[in-house]
Amino acid sequence: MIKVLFFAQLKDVLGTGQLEIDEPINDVAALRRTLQARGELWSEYLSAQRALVAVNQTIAHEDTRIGPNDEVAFFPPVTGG
Amino acid sequence: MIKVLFFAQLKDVLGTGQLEIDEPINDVAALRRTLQARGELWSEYLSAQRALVAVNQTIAHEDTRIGPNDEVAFFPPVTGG
Amino acid sequence: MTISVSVSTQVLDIQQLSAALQTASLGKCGALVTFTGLVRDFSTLSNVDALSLEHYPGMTERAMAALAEQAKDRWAVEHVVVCHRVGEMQSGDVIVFVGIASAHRAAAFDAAQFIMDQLKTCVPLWKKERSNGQWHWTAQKDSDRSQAARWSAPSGNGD
Amino acid sequence: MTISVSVSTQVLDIQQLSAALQTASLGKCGALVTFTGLVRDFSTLSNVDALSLEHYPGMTERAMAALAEQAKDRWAVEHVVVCHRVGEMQSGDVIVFVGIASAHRAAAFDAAQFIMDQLKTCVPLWKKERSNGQWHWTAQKDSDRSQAARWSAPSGNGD
Repeated sequence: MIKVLFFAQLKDVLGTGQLEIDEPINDVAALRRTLQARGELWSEYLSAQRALVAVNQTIAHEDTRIGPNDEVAFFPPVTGG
Repeated sequence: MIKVLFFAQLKDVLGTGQLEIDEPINDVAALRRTLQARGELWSEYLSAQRALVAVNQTIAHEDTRIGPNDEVAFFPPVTGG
Repeated sequence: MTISVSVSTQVLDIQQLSAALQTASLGKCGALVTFTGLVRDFSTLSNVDALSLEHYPGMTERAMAALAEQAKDRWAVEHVVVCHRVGEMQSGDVIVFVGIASAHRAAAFDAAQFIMDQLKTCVPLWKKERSNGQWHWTAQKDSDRSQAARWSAPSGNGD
Repeated sequence: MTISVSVSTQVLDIQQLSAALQTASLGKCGALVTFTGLVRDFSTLSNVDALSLEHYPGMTERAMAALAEQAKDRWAVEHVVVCHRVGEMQSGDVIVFVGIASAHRAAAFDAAQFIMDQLKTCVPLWKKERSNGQWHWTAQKDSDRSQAARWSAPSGNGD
């Protein structure tokens, strides 16, 4: 089971801040495709151009491996400071 | 009458922090020569290589004009901060 | 050598933060550099009447600590403090405080600028503003991206 | 827009100085940068047991004010504070404080570095250290001359 988190605009647009994925997923690219298949907003807002991704609280890339019990977060470009 | 000030190492070496010059002096270069004529230490420590000069509390150069009642200061490179 | 990072929903007191840095530095460090980011007056922006910051609890602290570690690897700095405010804020409130203590000033200035520039592109914090009763997420600025990018140049210093 | 410069024989309280800067900045300024120079522990130097700073009363303040004015002409800064300690000092004492408030952080960082770099070569202050009962005047460092010189390059910024 992979824990998936959404922050900021993504959370607002997708209407959820957290969900769980039970399917076997190998890497960030596969998780992104699985989530984008959920609908038009998901497809648009979770594109690699718009959504950054972190695996276990570290910035990740499309080929970063994902295993069971990992925490994966999607979020827009950051605007702190 | 020109008021001449010495600071830091110059004051220690020359043994005075202030003196007055009554002779007519036109510029920094002339004042420097007049003071350097006072002796070996004066000649050495007031050379243009070793002593900076300020006229009326603003950094000056060899050709800066000096008039009566001006305040001229000689001092080593600064080391504050 | 110490690193201190924190995220707070409470008002940040920069006098207290800088006093702690000064106390930690006594004797060893000749230079303290601090950066404080403040909420500007909303009235200068069109209709904005509130500001709020969301963050990713856990990752925010990890990302700030990673930047502090990078700064310590890159420059000869002794103490690094990074505090970020989250939640709703008022005009004049401190958003972020970065404090660096080092033997010499160039390292402290470079490290403080590096951390601020990187924080703007690498730490999971998101700003939103309310105007006319609606919250709007702030977009990342091009200038923030370019200021962060300059640190990846090979020479790496701020000169 | 304000400029405040001072020379003091008394202990400088950087919490009070930075609080005043923060209060002056409220609303208009998004960025505060401070630099504090501290006396390092004498025991790390060979036999040094006292430090003292001589200055040129009047010209010191004028020269610091001139640097603050140059910084305000060169960068978009709102408030500039420069305070320098003179006389005999203890380990841990503040020698110099520079505080800058501005709308954006790059201007505040550049102005603070500019003022410190120039202060080291343009403001009439002289440091001496006592070891084995003898006072020795400190020599100006080559690194201070080169750091000051970088600001006269045509581009003029610190990047």
